[in-house]
Amino acid sequence: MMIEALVGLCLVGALVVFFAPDEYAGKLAFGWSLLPLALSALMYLNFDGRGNALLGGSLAFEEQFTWIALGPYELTWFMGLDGISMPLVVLSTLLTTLAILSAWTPIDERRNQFYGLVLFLEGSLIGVFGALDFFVWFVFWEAVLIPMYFLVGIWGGARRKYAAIKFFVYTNIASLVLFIGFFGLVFGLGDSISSLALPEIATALRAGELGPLAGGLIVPEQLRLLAFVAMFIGFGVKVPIVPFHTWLPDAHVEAPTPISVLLAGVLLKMGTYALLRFNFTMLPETARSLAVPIAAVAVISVIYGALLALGQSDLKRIVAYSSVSSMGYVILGLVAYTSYGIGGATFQMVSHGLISGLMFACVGVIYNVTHTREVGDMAGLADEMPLTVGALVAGAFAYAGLPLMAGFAAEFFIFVGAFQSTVIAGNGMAVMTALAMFGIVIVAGYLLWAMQRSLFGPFRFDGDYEVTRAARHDIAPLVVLIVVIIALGTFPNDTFFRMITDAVGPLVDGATAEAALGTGGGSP
Amino acid sequence: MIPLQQTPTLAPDWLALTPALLLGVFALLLFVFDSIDPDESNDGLLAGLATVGSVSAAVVAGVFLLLGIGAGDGVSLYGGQLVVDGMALFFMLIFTSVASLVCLGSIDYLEGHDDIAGYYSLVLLATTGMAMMAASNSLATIFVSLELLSLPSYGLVAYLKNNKGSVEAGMKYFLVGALSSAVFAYGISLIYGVTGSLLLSEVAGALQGGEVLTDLGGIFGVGVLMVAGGFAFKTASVPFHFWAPEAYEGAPAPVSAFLSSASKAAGFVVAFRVFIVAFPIESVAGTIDWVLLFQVLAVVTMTLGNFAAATQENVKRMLAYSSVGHAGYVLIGLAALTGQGNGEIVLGAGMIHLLVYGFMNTGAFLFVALVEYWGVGRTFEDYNGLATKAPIACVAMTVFMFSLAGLPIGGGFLSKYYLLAGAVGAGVWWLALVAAVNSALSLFYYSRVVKAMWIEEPNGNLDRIDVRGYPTGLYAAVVIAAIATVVLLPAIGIFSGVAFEAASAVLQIAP
Amino acid sequence: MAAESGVFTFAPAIAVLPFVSFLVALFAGKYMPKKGAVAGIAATAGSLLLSLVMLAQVASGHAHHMELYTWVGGEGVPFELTFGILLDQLSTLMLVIVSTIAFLVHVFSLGYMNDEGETGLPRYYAELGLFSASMLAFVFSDNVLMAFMFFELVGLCSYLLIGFWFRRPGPASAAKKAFLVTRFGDYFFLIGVVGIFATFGTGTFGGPGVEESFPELAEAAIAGGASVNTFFGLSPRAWFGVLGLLVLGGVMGKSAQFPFHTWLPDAMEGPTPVSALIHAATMVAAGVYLVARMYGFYALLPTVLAVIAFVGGFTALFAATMGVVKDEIKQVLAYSTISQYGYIMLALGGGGYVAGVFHLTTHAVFKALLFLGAGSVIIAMHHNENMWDMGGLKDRMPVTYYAFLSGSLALAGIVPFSGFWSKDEVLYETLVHGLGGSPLLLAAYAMGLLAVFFTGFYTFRMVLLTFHGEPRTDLAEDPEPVRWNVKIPLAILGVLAAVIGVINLVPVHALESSVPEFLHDWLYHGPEGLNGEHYHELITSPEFAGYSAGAIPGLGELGTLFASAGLSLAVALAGSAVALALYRAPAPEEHTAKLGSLKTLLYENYYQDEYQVWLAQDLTEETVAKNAKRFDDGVVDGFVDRVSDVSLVSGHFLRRVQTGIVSNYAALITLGLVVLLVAFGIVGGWFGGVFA
Amino acid sequence: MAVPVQYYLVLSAAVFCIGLFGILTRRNALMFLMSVELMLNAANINFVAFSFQHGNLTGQVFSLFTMALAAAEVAVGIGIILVLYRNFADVDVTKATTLRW
Repeated sequence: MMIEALVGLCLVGALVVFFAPDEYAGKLAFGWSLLPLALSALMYLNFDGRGNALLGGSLAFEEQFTWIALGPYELTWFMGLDGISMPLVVLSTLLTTLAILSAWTPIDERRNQFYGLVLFLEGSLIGVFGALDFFVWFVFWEAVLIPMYFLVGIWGGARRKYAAIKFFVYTNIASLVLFIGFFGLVFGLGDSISSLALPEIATALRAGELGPLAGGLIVPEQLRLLAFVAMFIGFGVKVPIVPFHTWLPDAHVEAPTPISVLLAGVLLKMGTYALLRFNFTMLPETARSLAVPIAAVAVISVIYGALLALGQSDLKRIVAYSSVSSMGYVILGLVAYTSYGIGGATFQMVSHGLISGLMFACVGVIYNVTHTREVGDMAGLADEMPLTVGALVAGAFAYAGLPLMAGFAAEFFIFVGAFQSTVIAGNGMAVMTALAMFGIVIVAGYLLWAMQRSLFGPFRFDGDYEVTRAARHDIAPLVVLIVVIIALGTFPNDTFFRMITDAVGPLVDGATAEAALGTGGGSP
Repeated sequence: MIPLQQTPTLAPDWLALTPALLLGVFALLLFVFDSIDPDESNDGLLAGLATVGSVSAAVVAGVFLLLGIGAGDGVSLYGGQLVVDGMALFFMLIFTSVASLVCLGSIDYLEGHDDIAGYYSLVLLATTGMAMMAASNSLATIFVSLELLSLPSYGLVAYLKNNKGSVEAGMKYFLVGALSSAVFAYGISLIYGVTGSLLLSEVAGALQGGEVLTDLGGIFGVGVLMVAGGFAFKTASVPFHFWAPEAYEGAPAPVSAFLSSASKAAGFVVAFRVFIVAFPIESVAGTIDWVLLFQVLAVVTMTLGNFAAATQENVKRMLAYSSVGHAGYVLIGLAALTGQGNGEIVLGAGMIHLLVYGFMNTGAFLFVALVEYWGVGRTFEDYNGLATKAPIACVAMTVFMFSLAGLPIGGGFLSKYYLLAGAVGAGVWWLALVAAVNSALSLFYYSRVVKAMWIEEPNGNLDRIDVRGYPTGLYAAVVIAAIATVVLLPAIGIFSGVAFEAASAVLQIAP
Repeated sequence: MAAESGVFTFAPAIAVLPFVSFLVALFAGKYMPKKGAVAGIAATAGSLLLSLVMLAQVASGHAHHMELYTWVGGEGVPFELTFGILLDQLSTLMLVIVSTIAFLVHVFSLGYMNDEGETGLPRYYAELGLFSASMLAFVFSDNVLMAFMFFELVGLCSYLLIGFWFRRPGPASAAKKAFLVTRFGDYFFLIGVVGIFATFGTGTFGGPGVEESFPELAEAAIAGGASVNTFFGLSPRAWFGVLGLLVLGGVMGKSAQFPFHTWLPDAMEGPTPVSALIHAATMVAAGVYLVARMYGFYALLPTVLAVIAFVGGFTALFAATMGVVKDEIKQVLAYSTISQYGYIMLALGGGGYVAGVFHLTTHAVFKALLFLGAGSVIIAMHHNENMWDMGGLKDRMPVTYYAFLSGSLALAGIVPFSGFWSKDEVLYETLVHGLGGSPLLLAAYAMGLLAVFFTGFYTFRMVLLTFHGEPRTDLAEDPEPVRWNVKIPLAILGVLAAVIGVINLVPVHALESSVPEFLHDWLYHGPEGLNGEHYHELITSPEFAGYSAGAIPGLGELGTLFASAGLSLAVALAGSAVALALYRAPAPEEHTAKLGSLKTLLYENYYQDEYQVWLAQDLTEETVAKNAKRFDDGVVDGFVDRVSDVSLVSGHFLRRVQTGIVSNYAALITLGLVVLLVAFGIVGGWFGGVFA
Repeated sequence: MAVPVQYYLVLSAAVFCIGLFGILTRRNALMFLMSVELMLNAANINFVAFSFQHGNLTGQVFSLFTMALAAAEVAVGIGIILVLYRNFADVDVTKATTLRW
């Protein structure tokens, strides 16, 4: 019942805070959010899962009972964690707590509603990562949209209404598409499954149980392809992959900073997590056969996203687009089908969550003071707010893949894994990897460019606010994040990577043994 | 919910009709009361009486349903003219619960109107008609009970005699309704001509083998299309939907709720029964492929409804169009009976959607009634900042809107996705995709209401709320509807089981 | 080995101590006397001591390798990524050099920063400490991944220290440029690292107790003794060549080799001690050190060696010419640094492993010295760096002058100063291997030799303008005195610069074999697979690099040796002489005008920065990125918005169907019904047999 | 039998179409109502004819239902037309167009 307790804590907290008096809401929410954080930490320490949740691994904190009988299929309440989902749960709880802390300064109206929604969001996110039955998962997956809509729409910036509705409808369409794709598979499986539990479906699909749909109207091959594409697009919107990314900058820029932190930190990971769980776990053959386009999409996302970031002048937009770029690496790692590739992709989910969270938090702190995010409106902030700027520099270098920080670890794993991958004949993946790696140059480019213009040089600020140092509770989250990032980068194995690779193993071993053995190569 | 092993039988069979009978009795009771004491002093009593009547009927229907009375082939009455099976009870439950909410909500809405008794008795009579429709197993009973529903409805829509909108709406509803019933009757006559019977089972029997269709196929086809037209009118489906936007907008809001939820469901239950039982697709496909027909109707209906709703300024009219759109969704229940996939999923999904819809849509219209009661205004702009004044009601409305849009905050989520899944399972991807696009669009316009209530700033028209205060009855109705909607998300299992049982029973599929 | 590994257990402390000082300075610096300098000095002193101990241990024949911890491992992954320490002849030597100079620079900083009352000193010493830690860790890395990591970290420190005076636009921009240019090189380096792991499954350099290292695997693979997975169907040799070149990218970036040299002159915006430590002696050396570290790999690849040599030779000449016309003292030194690292590359490419390391050592000493000397001058001149405002400082700051002079003689390569011996050996090695049948090497040698002339010239031009003649400004008349903490490091380094050459007196050894070649012997007795002897075999074996030593016709080996030495010395003297002739006057005037248009070309550094800035700024940022943005906002996002517009507009039209006139409704209903009737009638074929 | 059933069918169809025509052309609510009656009667013709042909009474009984129902419909209809007149001072069905789009 641990996961249930976790979700329950958040939802109850949401209610409590929602009806709490406005002035105490912030502190109450922060205090309350420590509970799930502590619980998740406890779970992390007692984590005893082995193998992959969908491929017959033994789950941690498993819980399953029948919920609804949907005609021939049983919907079960099925929760459990494996090495892939555990880190993401920890990520969610940690980032939520920090986001709440960083919201104290900027959020000054309808606080109780704000923090209530944030806790509701946290509960839904944990549900997404914990659920192992399709419908349960899907309920949480969609439930995430509701608080986001309000959080962006009510507390956002000037164009918040546009951004909120765009995010809302865009991602909703995606959900519908992926739902249709997935149910194509379900009905294609016919009687070979009796419930919508993801492990059962994954096993059946990998066992080749897929039959034709609608009396031969659609043969299994087409069905696989259609379903894969539908789900890829559906999840890709959340990730987001180019060209389905345009909701992201708007949502990020308009959202209040704490929400940007959660949006970039956790919500994007829902997409990649789902891609891993569904597309790449359930339909490996299809994924391999589509390796070239997928890898191409990844590379394009990396380079194109980075170039877009280079073209921006709004600090938040820069970070937003760089998320597109970083998520491209994840896709690249996933399609590699090597333990370093997929493991690195999962590790990147966590590390990018922390790093982008840090970046947004820093930008937010600056915005609280200057009320602007335009690079051109300020210069030489380093003098006025040294701690914030220090954190921002640290975050920027973490983003740029500085060794001994989480970003480098994740990206290096992905590169190694992708480079040696054999999913594309003739070492095509090596070329793709080399191309994608150029992102690390561009990312350094635009981040250093922005920092030089806005943080360094003689102090100048066009705006009628007094630039003062940030409050302690604004700095605290930054410090925590930096510490965690360095810890993950220095000890990846002992923190998350071992459990990740353990969960990823079954995915790749069956897939390409020789690639996993590090001997996957082109020339005979 | 797993039905009991051996279905309990009732001493006299006709007791199975208790819900309908209760409704009728209470309707007459209202007349009696009113004739005994025709002054308006006891509105509350009348309203209470009506509410008690519908609630008791609801309770009975629910109990019967959960007891599994009439599970399987159902209790057949009067030589098969009526049959009380799972589907019938399921829909009776929908009608009666909607009626209960409407009665409850009407107490405050009708403050200071005369002839309250007439209103409530009409509501109850209409509900009786619906109940009978749910149980009808012969074109004759269907026709009669359908009219028993229609005629009171006309009256209800035009109930506000001095309100131009209400009267105009009543006029349009009536005229279109009269036309449709004429078409319907003519269609029945043709089918009778071809098959020589009005009993659904016998009609099906006459069609067996299909030699009648070889030479009379044309007549039969025309008949089927006309009958379909009659149902299209009740369910507000294209092309017989034209009355709906006006009627829902012009009618008193509780009546709009009643019509858009219950009356629509009533249309669907007969459509389900007639087309599945009387015109088995495998024997009539060659002559008239009504699955294809409903596929066309579904696409057109949902598209027209949603797209027209997207650009409305008036919340009530937006809901009216969206109700047309939902008719389109439920039509998938018939449109996906391609024989491939498993029919009971789509059909059951349609039934479940109507159940949930009964609560969320009724709730939404009742919220509109609440706003009309306050006299705040009808456009989206008038709703601005409503949450600051009436947070609880606005939370409820948010639940309705998001549930209608298919977000997992209410049962609407599950039922809508059941429908999509069913469509996919039946191999009509394109239908599911159209539904998906529409659903996304609907999210846009539903969230406009939410946006107005929560995000926009009030524009100074809300102080009227303080003038009229917070009406207990309406609030109760809205809140109950909201709770029911939310509870139906986790608790849908209670009904989904029954629904799938009933659907498979109707489809003659061994459960 | 267990016996004395007791001492080695302290090896990590070499890097940990400065790291601790980093933390101390960062968090407690502002409460401490000297703002954290003390911690830094103590830490680097400790590192120096430990390094010396390690050196002694290794000298006693115990090279050592130890695993620190597993970064990534377990059964989940195909191969482990670990951190480890490799202490052999090369690394211990480098450790000593780095820690020595770090120590001296810390001391010097007391004078340069504290006494000048700079602000932000805790930050300064923290960054200095972090740099020392990273650099030392880089030096004793036992595998290429760990090396890369600390390679990047020193890059970070360089960025931070160049931008130390971030309030001025200059340093901020220079820091960015330095990081980006090196990052560009590191991009290739990283691909190389990834490739090495993907190819060999390991990245260890080797060392005692290491069962498989990638240089050995590569050697075996080319020899056909082992199978590794090469890519793109290339032969092992070709594929290794690709890998070698990729890694070389990082080397050229860090060691400021053409065309990645442009960042180094700008880096002079940083405080002078930083320039001395990072941008002269140590960090810039990291690149060439890496080549030496994995020389067992490069020695297998003649083409790559040739490229290294040629790039080195060209850079040496190219940079030297630019140094000729510069007016700021630090600029001259910057270009000379680039040029000198060109020599080291030349040596390594030319098969002169020992020569390369030798010049690396001597250069570290005398270039650090020169920078510190320049620093002392800059203190005296109140941070005016223009040599034309100086003059006559000789008598006013004698310590600085004589130390600086010693360094200059070394730089110019005048016998017997250290620079002479090392540079001579560099050129000699290249020459003989060139004569052995490699015209490319000969060309590189020629360029190197020509560069010697310019080196001599700009060195003495610098000395003369700075210290000789009459003071040309009031500042020079009465410079600010410098204190012990400046003089002591200068003195130490001054002596070293003069005598350090003794560690490898090749020509003398050739004459009198009793005079040992310490460095040569030292490097030749490294551990299995990591020693000069092994490298020499590889270099000379036809199976691999296939170099062979030739000699100038008719002179023989010894003759060639002395011919080369004499030649380089003569050229150096010539260059110096020209400088003396031109600038000896009490009030020398600029002769650059004589160069005509060539002058501008040199002043503008051959327009190297221009095209690189154009690439980065005008092309990538202004053109590509901005257009990408336009495309994204207009097309990609525009499409999304259009879709919503279209649906809303169509909604508007659909509304209009509802005219409000009930007759129209009736008509439309009828129409719809009729349409359906006709359509399904045709489908169902009713019109066939209705009234049959 | 004397008159083949097809003729009745044709007759009823004709009557139905006349009614429909009336609905489409007449604007007066009462005429509208009468046209509907025509259409219902067309249905009745069918029922009676078919019941005669099939030899069972179902159709005839149904036609009685229809008539009764028609009467009820007219009653309600007249009522609505009455209030329509009260509010719009006209029984022209095309005049009341306050609700549209």
